[in-house]
Amino acid sequence: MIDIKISSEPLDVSSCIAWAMSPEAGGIDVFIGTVRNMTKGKQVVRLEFDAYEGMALKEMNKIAEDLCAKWPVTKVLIHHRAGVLSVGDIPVVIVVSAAHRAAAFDACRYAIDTLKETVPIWKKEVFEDGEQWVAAHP
Amino acid sequence: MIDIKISSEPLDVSSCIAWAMSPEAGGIDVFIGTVRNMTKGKQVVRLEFDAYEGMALKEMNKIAEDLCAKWPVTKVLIHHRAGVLSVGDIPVVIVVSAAHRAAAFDACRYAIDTLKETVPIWKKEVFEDGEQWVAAHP
Amino acid sequence: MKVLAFGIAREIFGSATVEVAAGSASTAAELQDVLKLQYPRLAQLSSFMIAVNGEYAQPGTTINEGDEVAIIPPVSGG
Amino acid sequence: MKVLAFGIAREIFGSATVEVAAGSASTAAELQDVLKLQYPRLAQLSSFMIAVNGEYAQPGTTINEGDEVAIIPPVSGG
Repeated sequence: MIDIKISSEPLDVSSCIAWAMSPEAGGIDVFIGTVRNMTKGKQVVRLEFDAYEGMALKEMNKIAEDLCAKWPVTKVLIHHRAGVLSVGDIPVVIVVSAAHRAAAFDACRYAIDTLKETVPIWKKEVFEDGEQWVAAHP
Repeated sequence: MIDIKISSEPLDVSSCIAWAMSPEAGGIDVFIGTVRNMTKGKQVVRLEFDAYEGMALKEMNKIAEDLCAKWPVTKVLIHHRAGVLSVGDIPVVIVVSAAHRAAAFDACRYAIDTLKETVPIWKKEVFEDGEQWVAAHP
Repeated sequence: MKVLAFGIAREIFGSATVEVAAGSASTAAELQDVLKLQYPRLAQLSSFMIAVNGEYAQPGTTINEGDEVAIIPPVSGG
Repeated sequence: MKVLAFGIAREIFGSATVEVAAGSASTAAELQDVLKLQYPRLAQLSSFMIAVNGEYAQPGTTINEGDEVAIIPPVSGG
């Protein structure tokens, strides 16, 4: 089972985990991204996320399906925020449950690594004295 | 920062995660063990956990300290249940926050792998028609 | 042809969409070239991709009338 | 000497502690041998360790009066 979402509301980690619990699962791995206060020594004021929502949902779904083909997992959830986030807020939650923990760990890590490479979502870091779109320039 | 606990009460995943959140952390990896309904094709009625509590806490603390020496992590939490658990209950929660996700994933996985090898806690699986201490016999 | 823009591309265009003359680009690679000529700041990006109907395009992917076309600067979600 | 027992060892002993004659075992390895003689079912386990004062003992670890001694069957937490 797969649950994919892009949300302009705060992500609720507890309900994400509750969704992924299952009597067939022996282990759940959860990755929670959080907004850090510093980037390369500069204080972060806020992050702004832009998403090409239709395509991003498709790509997130591809990740979940690929992962179900690669590992014996029970449930996969990938939720991502859009909009403006502050330090400590949660841009992304990934939850993978599986009968055995190795699959849950491997699949969860694959999901966040691939999401950062393929899903059309963009993050602008806003500092006291400027801003930048992450990864835009060499 | 390290938080280690053996509890006879249900583990509260949300408060475990809340404790590990930090403005310096960019990623949190959470491992949640859950009681599966089946072991080798047999229906599980319940699990009973026995712990050598003083030594188990020492060993859990060693894991957390080793992990802080090996990886640049921000906070580490390892909570384990004692007592009788039913299908779907949570025997163990491990939470690791770190500036970068690779450290959080590696350290969290190290923690559960090592816990299963070294921490003096024992699990008896109770079935409809019998019971066994896991791993006791070859 | 209307091209959707996100992230830094939207700032470079100054708009969420940009109009490219119909017939000036029939493949993704041609569209990249046309856009780089019109908006030299795009050439300074680490890279950028074209998506057609919500899928990453190959350089030779053809663009047909009515396709949803978007410019995808380096992604940075998560 | 009083030896604490957990998990399957407690079931084998039928009790949470077992008494071993003082002086019959001065190292962890000797204690393992004495226990295996007294309780043959211990020899059927995958393995078992001795802990002294809450730390895993090496075979040559000496056991002194007043030490907290425990038998550790194969662990299965998590």
